[in-house]
Amino acid sequence: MLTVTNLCKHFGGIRAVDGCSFTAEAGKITALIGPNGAGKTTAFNCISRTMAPTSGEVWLDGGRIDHLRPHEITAKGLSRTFQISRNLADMTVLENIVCQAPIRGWRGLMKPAMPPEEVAKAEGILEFLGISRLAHEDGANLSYGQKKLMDFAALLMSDPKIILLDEPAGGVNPSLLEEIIGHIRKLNEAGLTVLIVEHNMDLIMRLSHRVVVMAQGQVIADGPPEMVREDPAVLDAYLGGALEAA
Amino acid sequence: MAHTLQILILGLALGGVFALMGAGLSLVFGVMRIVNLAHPVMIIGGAYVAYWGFRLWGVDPLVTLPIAAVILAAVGVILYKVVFEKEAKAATYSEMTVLLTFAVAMIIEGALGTAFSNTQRVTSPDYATDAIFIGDIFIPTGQLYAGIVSLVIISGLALFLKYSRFGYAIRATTQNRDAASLLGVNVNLVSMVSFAIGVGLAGAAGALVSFVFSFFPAKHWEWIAILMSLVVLGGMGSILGTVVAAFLLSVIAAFVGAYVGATWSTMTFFLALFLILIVRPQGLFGDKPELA
Amino acid sequence: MTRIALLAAAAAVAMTAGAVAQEGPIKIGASLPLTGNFSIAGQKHRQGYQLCIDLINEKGGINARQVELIVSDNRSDPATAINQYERFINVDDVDAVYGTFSSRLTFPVASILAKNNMVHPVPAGGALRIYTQGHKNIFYFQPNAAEYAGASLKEVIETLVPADNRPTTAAVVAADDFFANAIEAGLLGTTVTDPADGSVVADLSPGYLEQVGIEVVFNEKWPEEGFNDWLNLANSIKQSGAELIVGLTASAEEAVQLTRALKTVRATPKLVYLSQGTQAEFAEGTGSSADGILVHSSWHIDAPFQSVLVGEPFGNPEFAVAFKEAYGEVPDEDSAIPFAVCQAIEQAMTATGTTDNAKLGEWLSARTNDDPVRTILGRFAWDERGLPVDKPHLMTQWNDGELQFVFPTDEFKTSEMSYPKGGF
Amino acid sequence: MASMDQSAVLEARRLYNARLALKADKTRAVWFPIAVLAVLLALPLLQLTSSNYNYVLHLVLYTASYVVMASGWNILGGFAGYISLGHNVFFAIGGYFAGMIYARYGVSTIILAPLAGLVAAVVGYVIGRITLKVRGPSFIISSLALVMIFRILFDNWDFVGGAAGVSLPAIDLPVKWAKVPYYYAFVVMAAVTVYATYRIKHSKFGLGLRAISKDEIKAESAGIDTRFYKTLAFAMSAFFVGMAGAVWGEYLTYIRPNIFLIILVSVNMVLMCILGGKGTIAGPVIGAILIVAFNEACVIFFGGSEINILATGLVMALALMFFPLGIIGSLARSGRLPRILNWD
Amino acid sequence: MTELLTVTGITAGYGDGPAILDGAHLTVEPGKVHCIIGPNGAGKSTLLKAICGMLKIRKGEVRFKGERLNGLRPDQIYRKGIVFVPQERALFPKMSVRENLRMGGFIMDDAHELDRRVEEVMERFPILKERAHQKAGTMSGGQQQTLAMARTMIIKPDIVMLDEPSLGLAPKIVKEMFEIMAMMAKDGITILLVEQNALMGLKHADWGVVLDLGRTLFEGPAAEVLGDPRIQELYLGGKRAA
Repeated sequence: MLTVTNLCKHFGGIRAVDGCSFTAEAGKITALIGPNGAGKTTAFNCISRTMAPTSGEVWLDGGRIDHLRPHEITAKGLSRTFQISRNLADMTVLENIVCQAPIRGWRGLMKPAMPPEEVAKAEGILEFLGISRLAHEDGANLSYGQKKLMDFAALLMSDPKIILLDEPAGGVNPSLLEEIIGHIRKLNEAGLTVLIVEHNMDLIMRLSHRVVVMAQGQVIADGPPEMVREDPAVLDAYLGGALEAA
Repeated sequence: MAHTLQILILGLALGGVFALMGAGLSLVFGVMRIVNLAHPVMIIGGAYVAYWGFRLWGVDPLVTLPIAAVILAAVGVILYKVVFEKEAKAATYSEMTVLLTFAVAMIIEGALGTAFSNTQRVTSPDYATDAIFIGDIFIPTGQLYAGIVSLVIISGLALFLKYSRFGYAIRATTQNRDAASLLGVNVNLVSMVSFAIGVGLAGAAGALVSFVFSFFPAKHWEWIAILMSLVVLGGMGSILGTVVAAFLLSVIAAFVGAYVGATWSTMTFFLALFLILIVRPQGLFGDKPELA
Repeated sequence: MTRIALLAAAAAVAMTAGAVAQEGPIKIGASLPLTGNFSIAGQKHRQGYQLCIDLINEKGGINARQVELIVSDNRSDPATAINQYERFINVDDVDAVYGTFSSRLTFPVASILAKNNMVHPVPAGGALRIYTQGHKNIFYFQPNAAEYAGASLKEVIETLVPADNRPTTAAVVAADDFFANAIEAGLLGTTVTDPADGSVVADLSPGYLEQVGIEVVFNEKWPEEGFNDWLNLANSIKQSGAELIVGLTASAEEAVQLTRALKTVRATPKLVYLSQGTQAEFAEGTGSSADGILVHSSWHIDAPFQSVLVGEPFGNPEFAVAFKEAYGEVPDEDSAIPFAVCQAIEQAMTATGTTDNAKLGEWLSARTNDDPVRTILGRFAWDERGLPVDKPHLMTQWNDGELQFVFPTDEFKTSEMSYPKGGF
Repeated sequence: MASMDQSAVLEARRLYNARLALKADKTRAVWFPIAVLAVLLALPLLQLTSSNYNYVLHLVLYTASYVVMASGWNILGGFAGYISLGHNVFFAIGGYFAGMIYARYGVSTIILAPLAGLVAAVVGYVIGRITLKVRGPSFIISSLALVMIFRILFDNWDFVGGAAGVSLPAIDLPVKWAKVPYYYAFVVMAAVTVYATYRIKHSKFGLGLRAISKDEIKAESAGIDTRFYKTLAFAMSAFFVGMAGAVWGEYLTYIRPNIFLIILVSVNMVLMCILGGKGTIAGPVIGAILIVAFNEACVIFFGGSEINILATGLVMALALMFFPLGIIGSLARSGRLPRILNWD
Repeated sequence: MTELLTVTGITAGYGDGPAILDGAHLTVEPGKVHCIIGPNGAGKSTLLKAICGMLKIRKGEVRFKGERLNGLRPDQIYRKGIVFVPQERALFPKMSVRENLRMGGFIMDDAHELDRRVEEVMERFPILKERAHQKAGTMSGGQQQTLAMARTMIIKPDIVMLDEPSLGLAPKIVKEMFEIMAMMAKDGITILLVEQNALMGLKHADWGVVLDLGRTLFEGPAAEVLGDPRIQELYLGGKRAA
């Protein structure tokens, strides 16, 4: 579904991503892990084109997308969240979400901002995530965790085929984490492809079908979670010994 | 050939003055992220101090320079206390301060105009209209002195920023305001003092301007974009960059003025400003913009 | 929006009030650039107008009515100037208006005043195009139009400069300003066109300089705002080796800058002519470098013009005295011209016994050189365009810190013109 | 998508939202702006009386011209959050385009206005493509540079009379009625502009602009073509400002660079929006009325002088410091916005 | 028992916004590691910011060694010996590692002493010595966090407050962070830790504090907090964690 080949991103002399290749299979949850500075988020940014890659290719559904602009990529069915939740202040949760509804052509542009069918759909999503009581709240007033959920909701509004989640568990307390894990799983079961960057090994081990490990901008291991966690290179570079803490 | 050399000298001569005019602007932007559109009108304020000193008591503008700097620095302190201290926490801080300094510029212009009328002024110490001739080539002494004084002041400032403890605090505040505060730096004081220094530099520059250009309160509009071009080309906040940009653009403008036409020489600054913002927003010496 | 309604109501009240107070003072409005680029000239214009009105009131007013001058500041902005004349006419209900300063403000004001059938006396606004638009009742109060100003320079060179030592080359530098451009057009002999439709307003070829056999070796223009590169310009002038330097500056300040720069580069022309520089500020800013510089003028303090104020003789020297008394300064032409404007309107009102602008206009248009308006600028009579007939410029020269009167030589006692200028 | 078929719940939600929407509609007094417009359209009838109301018409017209410009500016500055201090460039482009055609061919600028707006919009689109790459203070500065550049260009363009400009023939109507065509032109343009900004704000496009003003990266990854949106917003706001410029030139009977390209014109646009409420519909209107009234008061009380500039600066500073959201914005936030001013 | 720092019933929030902290209590005893846990939005970070002076305290008071801290600026509080390491780590990206460390001792008047301590700290953290001249902004997240924590030791403070030192770090680095923390505790520095990974945080702490809805719900020995089934259910991710 999503294939990344030989992706490179250099900042001046620093090679943040240095020839990284991996695939996220359709209908599966793929996790991208690695030590800090391994280039995971940079790779993420290059895939969603928030940053321009220095070289390399990104293919989605057989089409090349590394030359597209972010909104075009979103229109092709790839949506992402941000490590630090980005939401639009002074706009209600509903507006925040409807904002992400796809728009077609000039006529779409001048359509009413909040058409009933889209509002209904957004409410359906909020219902699904169990936060419909927040619909008319200002996006800025949400708590950290609620913002993460709102990010999710907005993501779903664009009818994505694949979603990229950047540290969905970062800074999230354990009970909310359980909730998020549940949502991701449910969405995946409904057929959504997921690519995830995360440090929480617990979440990774429980959710992902496949784990890609990055270090120093390159992929050092790629395989099912059980296999990766035994890989000595991974243990050394990333986990720092046996997996007991999580 | 001699002609070309002469134009080069004239360009450099103007550059020295522009350097000091832009230095304070750059410092204030660096430390406080304030694009101080009122900087040029403050320069004019400094020029008035020099003018009245010269007119009433015949004091040389170079002697009034420190007084102008101190008076303007005091204005800076007041302005900081009244206007900018509160704004530091606003979400749209940088845009807000641009508009606010714009308003301040209008207020100061109005006040200066009410007090001194919009008559053009200039101080005329003897050296202002003299020149050192080397064969056919001349170096205007007014600009020469102004340039030397300007470079001395800027070097002093650079040394202060690099080696003094307060300069250390200023650099820390520039890079990470919260962090500096959490490590025992009184960032409000640092901001206030550096704002005062910046405005004080405007005062000092004003004393030089008083005999190099003629001035009147409304003249500052003409300088805003010129000074901005120096600061932006130099990389916002880099004083060294501002100095280099001042010399570079003044020389280019001098050549444009001589070979293309005098009406086009100021265009150099505006076009440079525009192009740099678009092509290399971080300027010559600025860092790359933060990553997304 | 309710604000508008309130304003409307207030304005309506103001207007009815104006209508009732018919027998109050004669109200005259003048919008002047008291701030902005033209502020110096604007301030002096106000002094000239005000002095004249005060003297009139001292002498019992016009037709036994006191005169009230309403001045407002247009910030050198055309839109504001128009707005303010509209206000004078419609809200303040003035009986007459005085013109504003500079061509660029006069241009739009002329249309508005013509539309409202007001007499438009122009103290400063010399561009030919203002007078070729077909406005009635517009009267210019300076010697001829700007385009013809250079004729005086030509005559000076022909009559006062020894034929064997005349300058043969000239550098002409000018501000990108209406007035300066117009004089330049006359000197260089350009065809003046109206950019509105490309039509020819006047063909001035071959130009006054060419007529006296002077070749233009350097010609440059600088922008009206934001120009700092005077030394570069002065250096280019010097490098051109021109013997005559013509500096058509838009203001006294630019004249100061140019003169200082010429001094710095040690230019040594035979003759220097500036379009501005009779003002005290010029002397203050340039000091002894001003010596020998020719400046044209509409007025001079020593010109023994005889004029009339409220039916009594009032000479130019008396004006200088009265001005000095009122403001503590020696007047210059920027105050004298508006004073003359005020005199002319007063004479028209006195002669016609009314403030009806149509009648005033008729009376002014009917003036001839034998039966002129008599002002401290001398006699005035106008052609059908509104330009004065037979009115050459005065040429003055700075010598030893004093502005001396050197041309025309036939009318009054003049000082000897110093020549050549040499260094600054 | 999963669990999207809970139709009963959704139906209930829909009803609830319809109720909310209805409530929002009720708090809006549509009749008020329409009534104001009607009064303004009838105002020239005053000229049928024996007095002359030219100055009143002038003030309304002047205010309306600024409503057009400030509302136009609002599309870019208020909705998309890009503060431009250089919008008078489009004022000049509109003025020159229509003015020159009027001068050469006698076609009324009132007819030409939409075309002039279009020209301004095209130029705006091109400039926007370049300058909208930067934001925040850099954008503001670039807009200042733009004014300077255009000023020099127009000053040196001989075809349009250079710095001296071009004087235009005055309309051939008696004094009492000479203002009326321009009066209607500006009032109608103001009404159209206000309505257009209303429509924009409530469209997908407007929602996208709001998203851009809050977080551009987020907006882009939400599928909004930010570059296109911003440039389009830039072009649209240039369109309205250009239209105002077109008619303004003929009204003044004079076009000249320093009528259009002085900083005070764009400052006024910005100030009106900020004072009234950036990003609101009624804000620029209220701002324009207040600033024009304020200037008028300055002329009356101070006779107009440097104090004017001081006072304008002071108003701007105070507005920024104490009402950063503007009058409409601040009232709306505290829930005290009178119904008649809720045009959003 | 002698308290080093006491927080009594403080209310605080951002700007004019709603109160995030609504009567929170806290007692800090010298030499111990305190861990504050609670759900997102409970006010944990806000509490640390209020203590260090970054936020205005609306009600209640903070006392340090008996002295009232309310209304002091962050720089004044730093001089008292309370150091705060925020989530963003508070580094100077364009300064070198050494300069960053020196900034830690900005308040020290004795330059030689400062140099000595910088050397001392660099001896203890070889990675920092190795990269003494590297710009802080170019280091990896883990190295930055190490630098931020090491820097606190320059002035030998009484209290170090750490806001989620493990955030965004790889498991291996997280372990290192807790090791550094233990080292600091051994030096006698009192630690106040906010940790989202409550289980791990409590394991390394002596004292646990549960904060929710801006209030202190529970304070007690860390083991006790860990063992409490209600707390497990609510804040530690339920049965799984147990």
